[in-house]
Order: sequence, then C-alpha cells, then structure tokens
Amino acid sequence: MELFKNLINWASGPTVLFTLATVAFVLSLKYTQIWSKKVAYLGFVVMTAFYFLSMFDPNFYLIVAKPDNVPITFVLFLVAFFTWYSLYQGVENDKRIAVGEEVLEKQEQEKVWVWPDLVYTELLCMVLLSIGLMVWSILLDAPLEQPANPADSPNPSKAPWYFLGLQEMLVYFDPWLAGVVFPTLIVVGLMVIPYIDTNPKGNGYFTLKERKAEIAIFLYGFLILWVLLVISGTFLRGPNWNFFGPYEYWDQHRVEPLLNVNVSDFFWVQLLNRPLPSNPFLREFLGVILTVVYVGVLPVLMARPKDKLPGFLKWASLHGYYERMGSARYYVGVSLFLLMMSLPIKMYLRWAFNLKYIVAFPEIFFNI
Amino acid sequence: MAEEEKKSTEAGEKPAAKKAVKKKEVTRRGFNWLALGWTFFAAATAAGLTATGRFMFPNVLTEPPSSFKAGLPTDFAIGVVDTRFKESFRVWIVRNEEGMYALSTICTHLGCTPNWLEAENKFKCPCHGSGFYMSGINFEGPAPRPLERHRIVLAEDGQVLIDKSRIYKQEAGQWNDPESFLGLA
Amino acid sequence: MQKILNALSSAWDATTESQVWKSIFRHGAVSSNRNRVLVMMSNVFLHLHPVKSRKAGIKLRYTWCMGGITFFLFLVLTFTGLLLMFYYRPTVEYAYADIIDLGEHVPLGVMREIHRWGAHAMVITVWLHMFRVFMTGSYKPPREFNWGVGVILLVLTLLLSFTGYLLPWDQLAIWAITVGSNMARATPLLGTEGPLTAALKLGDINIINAGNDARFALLGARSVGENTLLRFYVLHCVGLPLAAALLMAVHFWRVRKDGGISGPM
Amino acid sequence: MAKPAPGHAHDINGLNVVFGISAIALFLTTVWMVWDDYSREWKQYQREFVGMERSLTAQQIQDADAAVNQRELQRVETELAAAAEEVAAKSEEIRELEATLEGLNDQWTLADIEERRLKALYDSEKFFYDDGVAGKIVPFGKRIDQETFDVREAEFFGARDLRISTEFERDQVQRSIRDARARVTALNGERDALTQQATLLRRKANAIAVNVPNTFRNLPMVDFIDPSIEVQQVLVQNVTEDLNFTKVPRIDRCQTCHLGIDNPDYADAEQPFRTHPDLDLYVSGESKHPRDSFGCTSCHEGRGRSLDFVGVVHTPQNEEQEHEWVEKYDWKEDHYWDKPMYPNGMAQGGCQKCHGDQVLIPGAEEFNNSRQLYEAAGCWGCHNTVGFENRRKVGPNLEHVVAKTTPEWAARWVKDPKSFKQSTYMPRFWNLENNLDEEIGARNQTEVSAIVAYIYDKAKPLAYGVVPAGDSDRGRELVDTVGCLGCHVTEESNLAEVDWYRKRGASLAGVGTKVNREFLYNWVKDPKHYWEDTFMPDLRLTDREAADVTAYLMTLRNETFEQLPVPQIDSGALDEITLEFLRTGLPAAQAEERLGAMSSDEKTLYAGERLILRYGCFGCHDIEGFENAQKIGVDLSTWGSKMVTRLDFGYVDLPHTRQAWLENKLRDPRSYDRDKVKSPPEKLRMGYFGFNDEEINALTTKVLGQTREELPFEAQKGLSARESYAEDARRLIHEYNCRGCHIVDGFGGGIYETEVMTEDVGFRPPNLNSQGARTHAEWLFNFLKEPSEVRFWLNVRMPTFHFTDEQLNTLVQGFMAMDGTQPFKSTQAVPVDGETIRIGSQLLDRLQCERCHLAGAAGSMEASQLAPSFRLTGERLREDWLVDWMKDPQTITPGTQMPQFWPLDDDGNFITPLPDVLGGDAEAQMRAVASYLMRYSE
Repeated sequence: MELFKNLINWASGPTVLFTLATVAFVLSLKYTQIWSKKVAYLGFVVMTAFYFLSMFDPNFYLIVAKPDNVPITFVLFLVAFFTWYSLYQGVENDKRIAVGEEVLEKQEQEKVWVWPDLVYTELLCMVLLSIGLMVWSILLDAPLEQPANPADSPNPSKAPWYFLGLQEMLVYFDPWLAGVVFPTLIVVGLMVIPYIDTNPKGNGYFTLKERKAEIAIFLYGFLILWVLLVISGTFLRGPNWNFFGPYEYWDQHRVEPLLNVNVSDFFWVQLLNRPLPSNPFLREFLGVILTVVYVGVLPVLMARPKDKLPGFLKWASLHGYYERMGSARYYVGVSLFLLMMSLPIKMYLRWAFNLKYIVAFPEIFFNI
Repeated sequence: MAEEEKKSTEAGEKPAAKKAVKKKEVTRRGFNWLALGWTFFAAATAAGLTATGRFMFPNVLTEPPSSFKAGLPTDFAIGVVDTRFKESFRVWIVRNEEGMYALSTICTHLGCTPNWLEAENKFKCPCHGSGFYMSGINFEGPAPRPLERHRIVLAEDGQVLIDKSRIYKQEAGQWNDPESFLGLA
Repeated sequence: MQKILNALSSAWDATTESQVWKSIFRHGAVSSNRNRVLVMMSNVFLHLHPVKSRKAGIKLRYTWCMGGITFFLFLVLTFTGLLLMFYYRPTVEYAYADIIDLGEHVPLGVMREIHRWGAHAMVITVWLHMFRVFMTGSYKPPREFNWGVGVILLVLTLLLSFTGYLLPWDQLAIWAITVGSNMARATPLLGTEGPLTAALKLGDINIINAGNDARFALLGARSVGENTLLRFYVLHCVGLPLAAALLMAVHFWRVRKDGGISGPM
Repeated sequence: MAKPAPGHAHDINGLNVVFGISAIALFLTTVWMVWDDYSREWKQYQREFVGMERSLTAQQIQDADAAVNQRELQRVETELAAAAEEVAAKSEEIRELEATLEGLNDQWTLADIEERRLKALYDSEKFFYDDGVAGKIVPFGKRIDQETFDVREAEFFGARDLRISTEFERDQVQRSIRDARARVTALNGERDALTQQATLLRRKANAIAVNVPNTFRNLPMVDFIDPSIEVQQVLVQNVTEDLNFTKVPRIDRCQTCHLGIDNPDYADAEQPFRTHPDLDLYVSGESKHPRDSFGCTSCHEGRGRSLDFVGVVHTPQNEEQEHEWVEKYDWKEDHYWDKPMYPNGMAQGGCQKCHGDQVLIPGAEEFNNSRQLYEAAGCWGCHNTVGFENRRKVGPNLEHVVAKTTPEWAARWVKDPKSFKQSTYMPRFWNLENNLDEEIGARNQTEVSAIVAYIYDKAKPLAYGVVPAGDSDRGRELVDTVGCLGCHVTEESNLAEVDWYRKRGASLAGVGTKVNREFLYNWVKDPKHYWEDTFMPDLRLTDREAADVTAYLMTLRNETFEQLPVPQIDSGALDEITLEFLRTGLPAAQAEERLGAMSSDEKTLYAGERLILRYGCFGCHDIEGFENAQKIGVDLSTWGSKMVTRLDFGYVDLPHTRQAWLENKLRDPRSYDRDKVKSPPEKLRMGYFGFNDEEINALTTKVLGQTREELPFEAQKGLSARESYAEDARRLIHEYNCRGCHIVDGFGGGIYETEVMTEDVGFRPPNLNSQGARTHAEWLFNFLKEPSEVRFWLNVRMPTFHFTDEQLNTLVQGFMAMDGTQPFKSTQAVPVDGETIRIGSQLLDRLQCERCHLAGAAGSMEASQLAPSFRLTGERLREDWLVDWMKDPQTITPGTQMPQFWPLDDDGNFITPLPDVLGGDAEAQMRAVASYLMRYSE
C-alpha cells in the first residue's frame, strides 16, 4: 500500500505527470480504438475506485474535501467523461465514413417540433440541475476562512481554481508573459480559430479523423495545458508552491532547491568561463537570437517545402498547410501554435537545465 | 373548440388533466405522470417562493432590542422626565405621583423627535412646533394626536421593563390598559 | 360527486374562456401543430427557439445541453445574487460579518451556497460547452462570429467568478485576488513592473507608477483594500452581468440566425 | 425508454415519467432545504432550556405561594370586606357624584372644543397682527386691526378660563369619588403587593407554557411573526472586535445557547446553561463587566457571531474534554478563526487586554499568578514583552561574583542549577534533548566552563575585613524570628506548600556551599554594598547578630552538590566551539589560522563571550560587556496573535494550536529539534525551567492573552489620578515584597505561616489594611525611612529599605490613595473641650484599655493580647480612624483581639456598655476616647 502511494506520489511530480500525460495523449490519438465503451467503463471504475480508496488517506482527504476543491473533482470526472464521449462519437462516425455511410447526425436531419421535444428536455435539465445544486448546497457549506488580513498571507496563496493554470505558468514565465500576454493570446487564439481553420469537413458532427490536427492541438491545449495544470495546481501544489503528491502531508517547512540559471549564464559563465558582460545586449545576445529564431525564423522555415529544408528540420515542414491556408492564416496559426508550445518547451528546459530565462533584461522587466 | 373539449372529456376526470388527454399519443399511464409532475413542480415552486419570501425577514437585527430594562422604579424622581433613554431607545420615561409611563419620542405629526423643555414643562417638536404636555397630550401646533406610550411593566427582578414593540394610543382609549401605565401608588 | 366534478369542469372551462385567460394564453392546449407553432411564437421565453428543429440537434447526445445549463445557471446566479445583495454590505467592516450571518442565522442563508457552487458549476459548464462546440466543429462557417461571442462570454464568466471571489473578504478571497491581480502589474507599458514601462518617462516623472498602472485601475488602490471591494462588488453585481446579458442576447440571436443548432453541412 | 414516436426526438411518455419523478424529487429537495435551514443546533438548546424554566418556575410559584404571609393576607381581606361595605353604604352618594362628574365631563368637552377653535383663530390672527405691527406686507383680507384682535384675545382667554374652571371643578368631584373609595383602593394595593411575587411568576409561567400559540410561533416559515425561540445577541459598540486592522462592532450570540449565564438559579446546571461564576464581577448588569457593555468574546475570544459549537471555536481544556466534545458535538479544531476561545481556566489571560498595567487585578487570581510567574521566572529577560520594559534584571548582578563564590561552584551551578536548589528559576541549557551529555558531554562541559571563565575574568573582587566568630544557634533563632523568612526559605523539602511571597528571595538552602563567610557577613549587614539594585533590605543587624546569622547560614550545606564533578574544559571541544564562532565572520582558512594563533585562555574567553551572547545570560544578569546586547528570544508582546502556520512543530505530534505548541515548548523546550540534523549554532537554545503543569498552564494563560488586539480607549481600564498613585505604590510594594510580611490589599502575609507566628499570632507583622487612613502621612514617611518601634513585643523587625524620597512619597501617597484619604489632613477638625477629654480619660479607665495597650514589659500577657502603647497615638494615628477602629476592629484587622465595646443591635445602632456616660450616646463616647487618645500622655 505504502509502495503504491509512493508510486502515485512520484508519478504526480510535475515532470513525470506532465510527460506521462503528454505521452498518453499522443498515444490515445494514434490508437483511436481505445475510445470505446469498454474502455470507458473500465476507466470510470478505475477512477472511482482510486478516488474512493484514496479518501481513506488523511492527506488526500484533507485536500480533496476542501469545499472549494470539490468542483475540481467534478472537473476531473466531467472532462474525462465528455472527452471520451466526444471522441467515442467521433470514432463511431469515422467508422461510418470509412465504409461510406452517413454520419449519425446526418441520419437525423428530419425536423421535429420544438414543443415538446426540446422544451421538455430543457425543463428536465433545469429541474435535475436545481435538485443537484440544492443537494450540493445543503450538504456542503461554502468556505469562509479567517477574516482578510493584509499582513499575513496564507501559505500557499492560490488564485481561484480556474486561474490555477495561469498561476502554474507563472512558475515558468514572468508575469508579463504568463499573466498578461498569454491570457490575451489564449482569448485571441480561441477567437481566431474559425478564421484559420479552413478545413471544410467536420462541421456539425463529431469526428476525429477528418480534423485530426485541429482536434489534437485544441485538446492538447485544453486538456494538458489547461485542465491538467488546474488540477495539479489545486491538488498538488502546496506551501511555498512546492509539489506534493496526493498522499503527502503539506509541510510548511519543506524546502526544495530553486537554483535557476539563465541562458546568458550558460553561455558566458559555464561555456566561456568568464563573468557576464556588463552590456545587457551583449550579455543576452544568444537568448535574443534564440527567441527571434523561434518566433520569427522558424515559421518561415517551416513554410518551405521539405526538400528545401536542412535534414534535421525536414520533419517540421508545414508546407502543405502553408499552401492550403495562405500565408496570413498560416503565419497567425503557426505563431499561436509555437507560443502554445513554448510552455511545454520552457517547462522541460526548466526541469532539465534549471533554466530560468532565455532572455533576461531585469532592468526593464523584460524576461522571457 | 371548448365545446368539443367538454364533450370529449370523460366525466370524473380532473380538469387539469384535460389538456393532456387530448394528446393522442399520451397513454393513461403517461397522463398520470404528467399531472403528478406538474403538481409537484408547482408545489416545489410555491415552496421555493414562500421560502424566498421568508428570506426577506431576518431572524436577527443588529439594532437595539425592542424591550429593555430601565432600572428600579426608585431610580426615577417624581415629576421628572427621564431623558436617559432618549438616544439609545427613543423613549422618555416619566414618573409622577401615581406611577410611571414610557412615551415614544416620535412626534405624531411627521415623525420628528421633539425636545423636553424643562423650563416650559413641555415637549416641543422643532420641526413644526407641535407641543405636548408631560402626559404626552398634544396642546399646540399641528400634531393631530398625543404621543404614543409603550408597554411598561415590572420585570421579575423588580426592574422596570419597557417593551417598545407594543404601543398604546390615547385617542384609541388604550391608555387605560394596565400595561400602558405602571401604577406605583 | 358527479355534480361536483361537473361543476369543477365547467368552472375550469369558464376560466379558460375568460377574457383574462385568453389575453394571457393566446393558444389552446399544445396538442395540435398549430398550437405548437403558436406557443413558440407567442411566448417571449420560448421564442428563442425555432418552431421546429433538426432531430439530431435536439438530442442530448449531441448538445449535452451545456449551453442551456450554463444559461440556467446564469439565471440561478442572478436570482440568488439578487437575494444575497439584501444581506451583504460591501465594506471591509461588514462584508465578512455579513457572510458569517448568512451562514448562521439568515433564513435560507443556503442561498450563499447555491450561489457559490452554482458559480463554480457555471465555469465548468461554460468550458464543456466550448469543448462540445469545438468537437463538433460548430464554429465553422457560418458560425465564426458566434464562436467569438462565446469566447468573450467565457471570459466574462471567469471575470464574474473572479470578482465574486473577493466579496466574502476572508483570507481565501483577498489572497486569491492579490495573487490574481498582481499579474496586471506586469502588463507591458501599462504596469509598473511591465516590460518597457520604465521607458515611459517625462523628465523625472514616471508616467506609469504604482498609483496609476493597470493593477491600480483594477484594484482602485495600491493593494487590495476597501476600494477594491467596492469596485469588484459593482463589477460583479452590475457591470459584468449587464455585459454578459447583452452578449448572451447576441449569442442566442445568432444561434437562431446562423441556422439553429449546428448540424452536418 | 421506448423508441420515440415518429416526428419526435424523444419518447414523450418516458419523459413524462422522468418528469414526474424529478418533480417529486425537486419538491422533496426544496422541503429538505427549508427544513435543513430551520433545524439548527441552538434551537434544541433553547427548547431544552424552556423545559428547565418551566419546572423551575413551577417550583418557584409553589415557594412564592408558600411565602405569602397568610395572616397578613387574611387581615387585608377582612378589612377589604369591611371597607367594601362602607363604600356600599355610601353608594347613593357616590352615584350622585358620578352623575355630576358625567355632566362636568360633557361640559369640559364642549369647553375644550371651543377653546381649541378659538385658539386656532387666535394663533393665526396673532401672527398676522404681529406682521402688521412690524410693518410687513399682510395678504388681503388677513390684516387684523388692534380692536378685532383684542376682542379675539378676550374671547380666547374667556374660553380658556371656562375650560380651566370646569377642569378644576371636575377634579374636585373626582377627588371626592376617589376619597370615598380610598380605603378599598389602598387595601387592594396591599393585597396585590402581598401576592406580587407569585403573580409575576404566574405570568412568566404562562408565557412559557406548552400551548398552541407557543408551538405555532416557532414553526418553520412562520417563525418570523413572533418567535420565542430566537437568537439572543449583544451588540457591543465600544469594545469593538479587531478584524485585522478593521474595528468592527462586536456581536456576541453566546447567550443563544448559554441561556442561564446571568441567572443564579442555574449555578449547578449542565452546560451550556450553567451560570457564569462570580456574577458580582461579570455578566450581570450591576457588575463591573456587564454583558451588554463587554459581550463575551472580548474576554473569552472565539467567534461570537457563530451559533454552532464548532463554529464559535470552543477550545477543550484537556484531552479528556476533547474526546467528550468529539463524541458529543463532533468537535474539531477550527483553523479559520485566528482567535480561538481560551480554554476553561485560561480565560483570565484576556484580563490583560484592558488591565495590562495593573500589578494585581482583584478577582483575577489565576492571571495574577501567571503574571507573577512570568515576571519571576524572567521570561521577559530574553523575550521582549510590553509592560516589562526598563526593569531591573531578575538574576543577581555578576559584577563582583568573584567575592561571593568560587568558579567551581559557579560551573556546577550553571551546568545544572536545579541540582543545587529546586526553587531556582535559573534554567538549564545543557544536557537537554538536543545536547545530551551522553552524546556531546565534553562540549557541554567546555561551554559551561568557558562561560564561567569569562564571567570570572570580568568580575572585580571586593576587599572584606575579618569576620567575627558567631554562634550558629543564636543565628538560627535570629533567622527564624527577625523576618528573614518573609522572603526566604531555608530548606526546600516542602516548597509546594510554602507561600508564594516567601519564595521571592533566593532560597537559603545550601547557601553555605554557595558563598563564602566574608561575603555573607557583609551581605546580611548591608546588601547594597554588593549590588546597588538589590531589593534585599537592611535588617539593622548588629555586628554580633550578623556574625551569628552568618555562622548559622554557613551550616546550611548541600553535600550532594559539593560532590558533583566540576565541568572541565576539553581542548578539542574548545577548538571546535571557537572555530565555529570564528567561522561566522571569517573564511575557513583565516579562521583556522586565527584559532592556531590563540592561546588556550584566549580561546576560552572568546568562546565564553560568544556563548553568553548565544544563550542570552545577560537577559537576567548584568554582565560586563553585554550592556547593550539585544534580547535573544522572540518578542512575545503579541504572541497570542501569532499565526499557527508560523510555528514550527518539527516532528512532534501535537494538535496544531498555539496552546499546544506553547505548552510543549515550556515543558520540553528543545523538542522541536527532535529528529532534525542541525549544527550546534542552529540548535534551539531556550533553557529548561522545569515548570510543573500548573506553572505551564499559568504561563500559557499569560502568553496566549498577549495579543495584538488593541481595544479602543473607552474600553481600557483607565486609572484615575488616585488609582494611579495607588498603582505606583503597589508596584513598589510588589518589588520590595512587602507582602512577604504584611497583608496589603488582602494579599500577602507570607511570614504568618512560619512556626513562630502560627504558635502565637501576636508575633505577626501587622495587617496593613486601611494603613492610609490609619496613620499620619508624616509619621508614615518617617517610619518607612527609618523604622521605629511600634509594637515592642515583636521580634520581627521592620527593615530599612533605604528608599529614596521619591519612593517614600510614592508609598505614602499610594497608601493614602488606596484608602481614599489625603496625605495631609487637619487634625484639629474636631473641637474639643476639657470635659470631653476628661470623659475620654474616664472611659479609657472604665473599659480597661490599658490592660492590653501597654507601654512596655508584657509580663504574663501573651503576644496576641498585646497592643501598641497609647504614647504613640497622637503622633502616629488619625482621629477619624480611631473611631472607625473602635466601631469595628474585626473588619479592619480580621482576627484582632481588640474587643468591640460598642456592638451593633439588629437595627444597626451602636449599643453602649456605659449608658450613664454622655447620655448613653455611643458615637460621642467613641469620639471622646479618640480625642483623649490623641492627647494622651502619662
């Protein structure tokens, strides 16, 4: 038992959890047959059993049963269910398309009266939801902690749970990026989706095959970079923003090393073995180049056909997309995608090299 | 159309169900469920709205309680209007030869607070000049009726207990009520 | 017995045929197709719907009813929020005490629980609604604009929840808001600690400072305090709900105008 | 569900079933929600309490009925019957009067209406008439000339006269009617008065009876109309609640459940209904701390607004209670309120919020004890504490320690003070959980030795002459009788039973082992030669007495201690310690180098100095070189508000509360280092005081009550000028331990328990009750400066404290203030003639006063029968006080042998034993005696 708990604790560590989640994500989109009813039943049983049994662990219970964390449990189950449900229906439709049948939705194109068919289900939803909400409210009191005290911040101080993805990003990026630029780009990015997604297929029905790239990118952003970070931010981030496994006690005095270095340190100090130059631009030139390459040069390169690219970059060619989308859509889309991917990239750089900043101009609060 | 409905309605059925019975596809079993459903839905809505109405009446107020103990009768001098409770409880307590009574400090004209003028032996309202005798009877100015009195009794511990939630109006003959005046012969 | 029932029956008829009844209900029992049309057309609440809709779109399997649930939660939150306003005073002296009182003695103080849990639920359902719309590709033409409106509504939902989070004025509240609002300090050009802000100088004057940067605008003060509470209260109770209601109207209207609930093209 | 019908997306019949079921569920949930909202924990308590009230009231009604004076009632009833008959006889007459009255009333009504009509006209016309006179523009038709106005005026005054005269007449008739019935009315009143108690109780019983209205009023949904089960609260405006920099009116709802809190009838009831202890001081309206002005949480803490057991943050007293609460109330720690209620027994910690500056708070025994312990144990030496600034340190000055004792003794002592004497508050720093001898014994010994070496290096010797030989038996008798035992004990076998005040001076057990003869001889003769700031007074011992006392005290030895090994320096450990300290400021290589260059003595002194700094010895002792050192401990001034999350519980399994942490810290100060890897400089260093449970409890009470909460000025106990004089004096009285010998303010008299004074209470130093009223300021001043003999038979001596004039004035003024008198008062206020004096003298003889008030030579009298000579009276005592004293000696000095010659009778009048003198006027007799005594001479 202890071994099992230890294993889970280990697997909940940011590096392992994130990597596992990413790998599982990629595999699940590759082997789509797992989106079946059987797997869903199994998954549900396993998750419920895990949750139920874990409740006997005092540390797990303490965190999960905190009133404001209860919605996260709902998120966990609901997002899992609906992800499965949408992909299950997508896979079913794909099978039909493969054999030349119509998708399910197309078979039900017949129009029916809204009264009573739709209105009735809406009423039922309202009634059931009211019941659920009342029962939830009767059984669980809303939290009220100590009166506000500007002099004593609790440890940890957390943002509301739905912003914990942002707070998690703050670990890896400076506030201006994680707190301002990224949220703005998330909103803008979501809004431009219809304009850069030119795929005419998959409009109005569940499918996976016909929109694989779109769905993969969106799901990665939503499930891994948002929901997973929210859940881990709620359940696994403890005092001093340290990571704690679900069965670990949140010890206020736990100490973890926070030795972060910048690209400039790597280059000047570790590679050239000399102090940092006093001119900030000289100091940061490598980081600036890397950044410019990532956001400026890389999209251009990727737009070129495979045979015009150096060998190590051939796999990254997006020439097909460039052709299909046109340059404006292509650049907007790729830039957004690269910015999204900068989060996992930075995370791995942090874990692998303790990298803090690629570009660091603390003089003007400009750090990347 | 109503004629038709009436005819087709089997005698003995509740009118509320009539709407449903016309639907061809509705079977007897379904019709019962529907009626039951609407009945309980209506009941739940009514209960919810009643409870919401109850929500508007708080159980506790953070204002001075309506009844208070003003001390022993011997703490009050005869023939003196006691203004100690004017600010905290909006009450004057008057002790005369025969006993005590508690006067509301609300002018019966437009609700201002009169002042007790010791020298002139009267209550005088600063808003429109109404005047009242020590007994609370109006004698000048626009006030249409005497000041109201509050319930005044002796509590178990012998202190004077004043309950502001009960009022006695002279013009309604309520000043004869034994609890509008604490006899201390 | 029979007589009584007959009397009841004719009383019912008299009621339904009275001028009052007819002025309210413009149609008879919704059993004929004509009346099915009439009920949708004549009822302000139902006329958001079309008279007929594709079968696929009506099924829960397809829509999960997430948009509807979100809207219903918005109504629940408006109702309970309105009631809570009767007992809650947005000042540092009373806010916390009033929340205690809601739990301790206010009749049906459970309104606060319904409000809070409903708010959490709404954030979840908004996400799931967006998730469903994406997974069915329903943002594709002709619904691109409505997807954009939806994204803004999502942001408004988060902001509504965020502003409401401060109101209990407990440690959870002020520190969540402090943490959440500190990021505004780093807004490029507009926050004191944002990139390039330091370049905005007029002689010795820092044009952007802690007393006028983006965070200050959000909090109404240099740190979370009395002004913030009031500011968030007004935003929570008036500003954001109005904006959300307006955009919701647009959103629903466009659902109808863009072809109803999406289906295979 | 069946397949949907054609044209439908769903099976409508199936949906109907779903709808039916969910509608029922919705209804049930709504009902559940309302019920859940209605059924509250506190309502059950109120129902229970009303049940108790019902039976109690029933009992009280029985008692009240039984208590009615039936005979009296009978009499009143009989008389009432007779009076009623009388009235009946006059009925014709009364009926006539009533008819007249009716007519007069009608007349009055008409007159009144007429008067009001005319008054309205008159008032209005007067206004316009005045306007006209003043030359203002008057609207058309409103102008009034003087003639018209005069007519109106006459009309109005006529009407008024008519009304008044009718009134007059009416009143007269009314009076006649009343007079006719006067007897009946009076008797009715008498009868009501006799049964009033029972009547009131019946009314109450009615109000709480079980009946339909009383049930209805508390039903759900209608319980807003006029419920009897409702939240009881106090809204306290002045003593606000401090919610982190925001002052909020305090609302305490405790009485919603603690229903019997102000009702003495519930003194033995089960909680939550039990009466508050000491209603004269707390809760009740007449007490100093009425509930309506202070609420509950201003003293007890907790969340007063809450209404459930857990939410108000009750704190259990001990584990047993905790288990009980968990069983009964589902109790758990509530971390969401920073101010948990003080557990029962620690509530007095809250007193200091308002009474923080007072030396002794009457009625707060537990707090007084905890504060005295906090002071005596010297907690404030290391921990800054508001209210303990600028004090003399608790431990002795070590400036001349070399003249007092040997370094060997000092080293053994420092290593483990309790091995020398149990009573010491000097803590032990070594051989504790994180530095056990068995692990690092050599290091511990080295540390001790280095510290002692440093202190002895700095100490300056004193030159003492030859000490005469003394007799230890005589010395012993002196110590037992002369007053040393007021502040010291000589053995520690029964410390727990010894009065607290007798332990304020250092225990003398083993003193012979500790000090050398020369020092001791000079010390008892003149303590200030060694330590200027000592509180030890001068008992004016002669050389011989001092020699005897020294001889005796030198026989008090602690042989076990003498056998203890003397800690020695271990050079390896010394190097290690020195290097550790050197490394804090120097790079490793330089530190090593420096170490190599130091001689062994240098290392010792360097290490000693640094160790003193580390352990904070200077917190309690004056040590040269540490005059400006900062206190080493955490500031405790607001520790009671410290966040629990800031406390390091280490690996100790404790409830996460301030209280538990603190108790454990006091019990086992190093336990939070358990299982941790720490280098010596990082280790916890608080010393071990060996507190017992009671002491730990007391200190916890004190420290938990030290919160950052600032109560508004209105709520603080403000001292009047007089009270602050008294307070200043009390501080001196406390510092110089006057209570070791005397009772002051009802506290003290420690020495009374010594053998000599229990055998004959006459040997006790006097009770100083009413001292300010008793003596003349001048005499008191001189006496405190240079004590003179008042009670010749006493062996115990009033010591010379060498007070400064300022201190003397403070004391005199303070004593006067305590008794509400003035320092200087005219003594000639009572006019006297020779006759009075003569009668006084005569009375003195007849009452045989001088049998006890002897001038000297006790003869066969026992000490308790002796009284001060009258020769001192005029100079020493105040005349007013003499009279008070004669009136009631027992109140002023409980247990005195002074007879009360003029006892009181049942009505509170003095009875004179000599009715023939001064017409039997007892007061005049007492005055005469006093007047005579003021002029007494043999």
